[in-house]
Amino acid sequence: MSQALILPVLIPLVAGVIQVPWRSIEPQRVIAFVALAAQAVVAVWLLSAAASEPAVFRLGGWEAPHGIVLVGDRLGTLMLALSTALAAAVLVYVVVGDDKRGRAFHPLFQFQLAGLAMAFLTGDLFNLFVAFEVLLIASYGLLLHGGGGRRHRSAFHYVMLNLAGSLLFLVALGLLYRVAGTLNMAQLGPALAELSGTGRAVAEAAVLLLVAVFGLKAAAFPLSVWLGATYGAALVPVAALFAIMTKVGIYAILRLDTTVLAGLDFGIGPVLHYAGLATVAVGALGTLAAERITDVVSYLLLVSVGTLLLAFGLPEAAGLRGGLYYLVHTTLVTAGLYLLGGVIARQRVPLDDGLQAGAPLAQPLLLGALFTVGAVAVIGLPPLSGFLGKLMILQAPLEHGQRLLGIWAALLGAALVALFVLARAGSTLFWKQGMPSGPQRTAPWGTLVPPAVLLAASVALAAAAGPADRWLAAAADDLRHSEGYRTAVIGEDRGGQP
Amino acid sequence: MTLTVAFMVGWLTACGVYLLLRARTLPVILGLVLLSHAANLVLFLGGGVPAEVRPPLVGSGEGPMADPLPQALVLTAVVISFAMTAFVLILALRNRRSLKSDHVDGERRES
Amino acid sequence: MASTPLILLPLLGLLGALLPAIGGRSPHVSARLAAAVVLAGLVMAGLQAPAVMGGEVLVERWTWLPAAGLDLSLRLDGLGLLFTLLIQGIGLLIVLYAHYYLPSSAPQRRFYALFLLFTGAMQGVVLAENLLVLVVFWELTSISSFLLIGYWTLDPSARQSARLALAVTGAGGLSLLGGVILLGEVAGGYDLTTVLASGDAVRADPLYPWILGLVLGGVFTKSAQFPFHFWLPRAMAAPTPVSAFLHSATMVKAGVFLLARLFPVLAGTQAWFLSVTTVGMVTLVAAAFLALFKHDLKGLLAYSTVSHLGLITMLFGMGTPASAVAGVFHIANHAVFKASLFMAAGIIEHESGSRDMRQLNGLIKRMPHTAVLAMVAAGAMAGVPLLNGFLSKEMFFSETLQPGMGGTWQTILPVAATLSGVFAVAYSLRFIHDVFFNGEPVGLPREPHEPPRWMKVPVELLVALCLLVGVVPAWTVEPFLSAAAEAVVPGRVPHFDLALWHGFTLALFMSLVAMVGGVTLYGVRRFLFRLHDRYLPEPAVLKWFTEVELGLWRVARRVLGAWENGSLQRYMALLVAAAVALAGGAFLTSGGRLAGGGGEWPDLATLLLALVVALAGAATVVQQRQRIQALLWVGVVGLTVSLTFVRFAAPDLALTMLAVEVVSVILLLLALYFLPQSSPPESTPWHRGRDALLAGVAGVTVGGLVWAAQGTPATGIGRDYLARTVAETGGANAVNTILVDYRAFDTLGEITVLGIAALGVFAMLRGFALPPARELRGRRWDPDAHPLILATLSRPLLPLATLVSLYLLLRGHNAPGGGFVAGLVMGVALILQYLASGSRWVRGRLQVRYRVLLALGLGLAAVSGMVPWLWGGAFLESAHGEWHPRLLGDIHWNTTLVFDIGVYLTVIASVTLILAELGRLGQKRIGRQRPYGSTAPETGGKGA
Amino acid sequence: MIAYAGTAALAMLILAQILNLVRMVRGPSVPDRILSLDTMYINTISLVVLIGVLRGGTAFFEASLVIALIGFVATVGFTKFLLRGDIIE
Amino acid sequence: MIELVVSILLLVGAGFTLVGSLGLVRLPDFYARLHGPTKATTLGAGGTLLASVIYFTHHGSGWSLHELLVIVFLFITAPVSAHLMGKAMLYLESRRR
Amino acid sequence: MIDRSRWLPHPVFSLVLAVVWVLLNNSIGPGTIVVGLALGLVLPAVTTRFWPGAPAVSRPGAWLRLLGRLLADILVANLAVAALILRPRCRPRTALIDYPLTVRDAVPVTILSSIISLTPGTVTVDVDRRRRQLRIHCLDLADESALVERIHDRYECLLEEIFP
Ligand code: NA
Ligand code: NA
Repeated sequence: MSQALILPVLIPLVAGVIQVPWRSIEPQRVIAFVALAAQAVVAVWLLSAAASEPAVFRLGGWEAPHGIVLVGDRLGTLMLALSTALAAAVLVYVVVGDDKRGRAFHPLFQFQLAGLAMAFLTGDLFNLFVAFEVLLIASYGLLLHGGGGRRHRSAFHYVMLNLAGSLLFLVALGLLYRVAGTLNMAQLGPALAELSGTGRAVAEAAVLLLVAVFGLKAAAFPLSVWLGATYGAALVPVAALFAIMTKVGIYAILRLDTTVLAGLDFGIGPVLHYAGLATVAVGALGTLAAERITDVVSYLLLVSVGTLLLAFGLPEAAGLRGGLYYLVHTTLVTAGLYLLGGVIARQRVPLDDGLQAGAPLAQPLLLGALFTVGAVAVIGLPPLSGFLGKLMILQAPLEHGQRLLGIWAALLGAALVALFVLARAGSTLFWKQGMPSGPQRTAPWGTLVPPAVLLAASVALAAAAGPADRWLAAAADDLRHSEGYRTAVIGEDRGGQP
Repeated sequence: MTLTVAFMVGWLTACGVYLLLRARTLPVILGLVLLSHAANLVLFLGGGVPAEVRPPLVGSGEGPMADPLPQALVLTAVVISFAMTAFVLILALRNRRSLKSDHVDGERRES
Repeated sequence: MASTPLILLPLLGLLGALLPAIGGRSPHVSARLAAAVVLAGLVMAGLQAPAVMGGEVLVERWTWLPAAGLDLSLRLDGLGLLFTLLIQGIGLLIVLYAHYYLPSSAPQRRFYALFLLFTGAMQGVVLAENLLVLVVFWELTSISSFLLIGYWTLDPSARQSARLALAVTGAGGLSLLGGVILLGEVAGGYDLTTVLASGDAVRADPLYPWILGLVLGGVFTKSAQFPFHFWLPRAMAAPTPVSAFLHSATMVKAGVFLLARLFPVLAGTQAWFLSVTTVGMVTLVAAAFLALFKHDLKGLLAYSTVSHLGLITMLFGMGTPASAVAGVFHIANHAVFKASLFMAAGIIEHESGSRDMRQLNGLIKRMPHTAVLAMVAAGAMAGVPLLNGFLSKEMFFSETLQPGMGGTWQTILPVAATLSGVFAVAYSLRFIHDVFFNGEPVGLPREPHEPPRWMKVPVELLVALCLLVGVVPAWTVEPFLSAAAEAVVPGRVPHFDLALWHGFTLALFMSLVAMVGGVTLYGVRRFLFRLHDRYLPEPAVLKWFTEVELGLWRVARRVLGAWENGSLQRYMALLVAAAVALAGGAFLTSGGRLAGGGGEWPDLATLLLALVVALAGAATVVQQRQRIQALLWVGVVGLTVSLTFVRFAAPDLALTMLAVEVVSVILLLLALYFLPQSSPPESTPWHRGRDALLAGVAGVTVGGLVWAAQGTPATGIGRDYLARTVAETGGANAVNTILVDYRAFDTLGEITVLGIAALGVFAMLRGFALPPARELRGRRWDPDAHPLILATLSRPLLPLATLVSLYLLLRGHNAPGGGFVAGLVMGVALILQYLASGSRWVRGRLQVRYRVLLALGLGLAAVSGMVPWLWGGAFLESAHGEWHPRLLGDIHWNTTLVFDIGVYLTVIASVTLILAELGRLGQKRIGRQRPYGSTAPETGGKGA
Repeated sequence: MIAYAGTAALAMLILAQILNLVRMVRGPSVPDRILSLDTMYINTISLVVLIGVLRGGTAFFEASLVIALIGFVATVGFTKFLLRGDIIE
Repeated sequence: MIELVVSILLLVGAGFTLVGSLGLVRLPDFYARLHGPTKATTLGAGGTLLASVIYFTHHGSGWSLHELLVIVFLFITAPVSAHLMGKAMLYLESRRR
Repeated sequence: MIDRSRWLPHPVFSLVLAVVWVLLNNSIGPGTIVVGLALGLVLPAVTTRFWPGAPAVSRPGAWLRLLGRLLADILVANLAVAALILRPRCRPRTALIDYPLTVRDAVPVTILSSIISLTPGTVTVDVDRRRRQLRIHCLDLADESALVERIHDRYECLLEEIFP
């Protein structure tokens, strides 16, 4: 039933609204868990339903393009499920106590989820803008959670840049509407195809402006400058949730490139490629320079962003397919590593997650094992999901042979750097001792289970790589042949003419 | 006519960008305000700038009416811009306290 | 046929690793579990052996990731079997040995778990049918060996060596991955069956040099070939059982194993010969030479290992079937004698507390049994007849003499081989003489004696094997070797004779030279040691490595710090520049022309608006440092933009903008109280010029794009609403019906944003206090806090404004207005009360919790969208109609009004919450004095 | 006739706004500029109403109503800022 | 006739508005200039609004008196701003002294 | 018993609000009037806490006289001031004067000062309630005492009558 598409937006929205007036935290937590459980059920349902054909929900019963539609295709519902999984892990982690380190965590968290769901499901470009704003304003609040000067400075930079980015988004939408006459994503493609001359040039400019805006969200070079400081300053569970935030940008680029620009020769591929190369380079540099384990994770996140840009910038279908697999992998693993970093930090009290020799950890074997799994996954070493994803991306350019060298150099080089850095980090955190062991506190289960499950997801994703890839291949196929999406949204008879 | 409105937008953009590149929070926020005017105008101009046009109120007279969609979109954008401005302004106040300066990077002492 | 799946072999290790990890705290239990796992593997291999030796190649396949050509396919052929037996057999002995070697204080669970993990990985390497699977296990050996080498975690050199090993072998693994992907691409698949069958195609492919280079990158790093040999001696920081395993049968053998595996595909070209042989030869000679000078027992063995790996590499490099067979043979022989030598060295260290040959002397008297074992094994290493090492070394010598290499190679190879033989004899002799003879021990920590009985058993078994193979090769090793050779040189297995005596050949002569030369060299060792110490000091590899680590970190930090310098100005400039470059570039490159359409002249009003905007914008910029004036100018801009909306027929927009302007001014003024009243002049003219340039370019780009866009025909779908709105929604104000009907979802999102902003502001301001701006502190303010006229007149304005706001709310569907602007008017009216009478006064009279109101408004909007579900409608679906009550006349009702009321409440709550909370900020005291002297008590709205 | 008179009136109002702007530019004091902005707001009412009459529509009535009702709040804010610094006490 | 009245009112309103703004520019000191907006408020806006009342009453269906509300609101709010601006100047001058 | 002061605290104001509502809607339908009256009843009751002790208002005649005088003065004074501004050499005799108040309640004081500000040529710039005087700026002052007397006679007397 297509109405269910509204639920992922509505459930967290209503939950957040109900949470707002409560002063004490317990009822907020209960509401959060109930809402998330419902959200998970809906997400799984939508995910399974998307396998047949894109579900379309016309809000208010209004036909596209005059009304807003929500579209649950494979990609959208996948992103939804991914964000829900991440949210579940973060929620379990955060109720151990981090949610009390500031105000209004739970409503902001729910609103963030609502915004994410809206962004992943909407079929309208302006509605995507609104969704971005919802999730951004919530993220601003979450970013500040916990307080502190470092957090404030980086949050201010993050907010200002994103505000400027939002304005660019508006400019792009204005130009696009002016020349194409619609902002419905399914209709934009055919409308753009009709353009020529100056109209087409303006449209291309607008599309690239959108790429810049989404690139800012995704932290693509050179708009990656904010990520390290921002994520480094955020509270660990917030950073973990934000693993999906850069993916929103990636998602939007992907949506633009496939659903809107499918079949058009609006070449954003080269832009993505070069931005991807540079992003990987900066990410690798940042990993080398990091002084804290969460910073290492942040810059590895940047590397993964670059990797995705490289994959999606390829003309081959295999790039898309491998990129999607890698997208799922990196989101889960990065979040897991952030949370693990948080657990480690709690056991190294004066140093926290700083990469210096400290007192021995309370649970070295367990945390060490988790760290190893996470490191193997994130570096892209076999046999975990990171390797499989990178493998597919490495193979992808062989078909046409374009951009092969760059992609290989970037991916293999970044993996080497990550290997080098994480070996050093792990050796410092788990092996080196620079202080006598103090009073040792083992981590509560609530903080251990989320990273463990997220990292185990990498194992599961690797083990079930075949089925997962088949599903993602279908998703990639949908994206490359957007007729299905268009037909579902605006109907065959109208042939997509505005 | 179109050149005039394009000039308006471009000029506002230029002023906004210049302020956006300043070092203190308030001028930067003012730059954001100017830029949001520019962005709203661009969105608004998505409906074109016919010299003689009526408001999109059906049945209020004769003659061509303006495209209502960009107007509605700008309305939404205006509200969002306001919300964001309020938020970032108060964030700037918090920064001034925690970073002891109203510099955007919080580093230099205020004069 | 295979009775048990092959996959169990690697899985035994990989999953079996969990057994010792979770199996109890006792080291005994861990060790036994580990032994059981390895034994099971050995038994399984043994069961498969007859079939394989009968010429069968067992292949088995599980699909994994077909899209990448990655099937979990395994093969057991002769080569794999030989390696499996070595791995599992020696592995079992290592477990036994480690049980006695490891002190009880050592974390043994970790040891056995990692050991099994490593065994499983290595097993996977040798069984891989799919080359990608081989890479998978290959990297797993790197990871698990990293963890094993760093086993003594508190030892800095152990940690550093582990990292060094991982960095080198990990890099090699990535190189190998690249090579394998290319190889699979050229061969049309990754399965060895496919790859081995397409050797000619591969060698002819233009990608062949790349494939070869990348694969060899993996091989040479893993097998510690020059110039990547330096990690191996440092890996001796591992516990000796680990060294015994890693550097005999496993890990380093993975590299030469791969040479054997891909021999049929890659070998036989000039490039192969030149690269592999040369590298092998250099490694062989140099490492053998260096081994002589290591005073550390394990160091000597390590360099000897490197040298022997060079020997094997060289054999494969020569590219003939016979040399390949010799290579395989030497792999097995070296594994056996080197494992026993490492164990012997471990026993000596364990019992004496030292590995330094300058301390260790005359041990034959103290541990004669061990001494005999070590001496036999060392003899094998030196290539003494009747021991296994002799056989393969003879084959090696004779291979170097094969004709067909051409030219100088014919001389270089035998000379190098002989030279290496000389060194090998010398260092083997040193291992024997310097430890077990050569006088009395010097300053040993402990008085050495024989180890426990069972600790020697593994060594005894291995030494026995050396002898057996050395004496009766045909009965022991030959079947395995032929099976393995069949896998390496399929169909071309040369006749090889494992007899001890081939007659007086040139090879025998070379052996003799080696023996004599080696003894002689050892005789003049003191002189050589002095020369070595003077001219070839031990390179401080670990120090360099840590310095490289540190240096990389420093450089990276500096470069990153220069790029991400924490300056918002830089970041903003980047954002603007990127956007401008992308958009402008796209426009120009795709042939856009700046021709903004019709020659319609602007009317007076439009010109004026543009003029005012230009002036006010410029003034804002020019006066930005005097902030109150900048605010005034921004107010002018806002007013002018509102008027622009009036000019272009957007009443709703104009209305809303005007109200928002008022709220924004109040907001900015509230904030300005806490901010400096002026900005310091801190940017240089150069900066300002750069910013102005960027701003100008941005302005030209946006303006230009707008102008160009205006030249195209306007075809927006928006005008459709005009024709439909009345019929479909009952509303005549198309803007409003879009907001509450057609695109109500946007509006829902928009008020959510507003609500979240208010909530965020609330969260930020709670418990937050801020002193006023420095310039304003201590200023003598006007004593009249709440001017009478303002206070008196603002109060009746509240009900009047309420009336107006309700009017705007109710009429919005048909005339300019609607929930948003209505809420703003109401909010401003409330804020006016705060301005006029103070927040204390208002709070005393207005018992509204804005957060609750906010939740109510948002909730109402959301719930009103859900109501249509009751009759099966869609979310946010609306209904409308006429109602004709008797007295009141026609009433047009519309369910969207409920939604709009939600918007209305949300806006009121948010705006008031934000401004009122900010307004209270000034009343929170942080120990500041009364702001306006002590006069005027009657106006004390403040303080009190 | 209304069209002519209206156009003339429009020109006069535009001129008036320009004059307000002149004061805004010249200042010299902050109250002068506040006064200028305040006058602009009030003149805007006339402008909006005039446009309504010229275009024959009442679409901008609400705008003039809202300026008349709450436009002065901005002026209140500015002046209270000068008088008290903290405009909500 | 109606047209004439409307036209005259429009011109009178605009005229007084213009005079008010002229005063804003021409008058020598702040307090003097403060009188300008009251001109715009009273006869300026009043004239225009009255014109609108008459125009729409004549052209529309029935009485259109809601413009009177604008006048009323202006009469309530304009003196407040004028008063506060004067007060602000007074205060600034007292502080400067 | 119904407590009238609670349910209908300001009957006149309620009526005013109803009229304003009708004016806003620009139509005199029965529905509009009913809603207007309802709002007129509800809004003062809801907002009554915002104006405690608002004086009772009576004497509609005095009110009308006040309004008439005000409108007439505005017309006349506007012309005078316009002439002043348009004079080629613009040198008015500006002055700040203190006006002694006789009314004391907040509401009449406010109304008086508003009237003073609304009539061109004079602006109330300050209210000094302790010394019970208004500070008035005059654009072109000929005779201070005459002005004070005029304001008192034309407006303040009526206000005293309305707010006894
Ligand atoms: Na006056
Ligand atoms: Na006056």
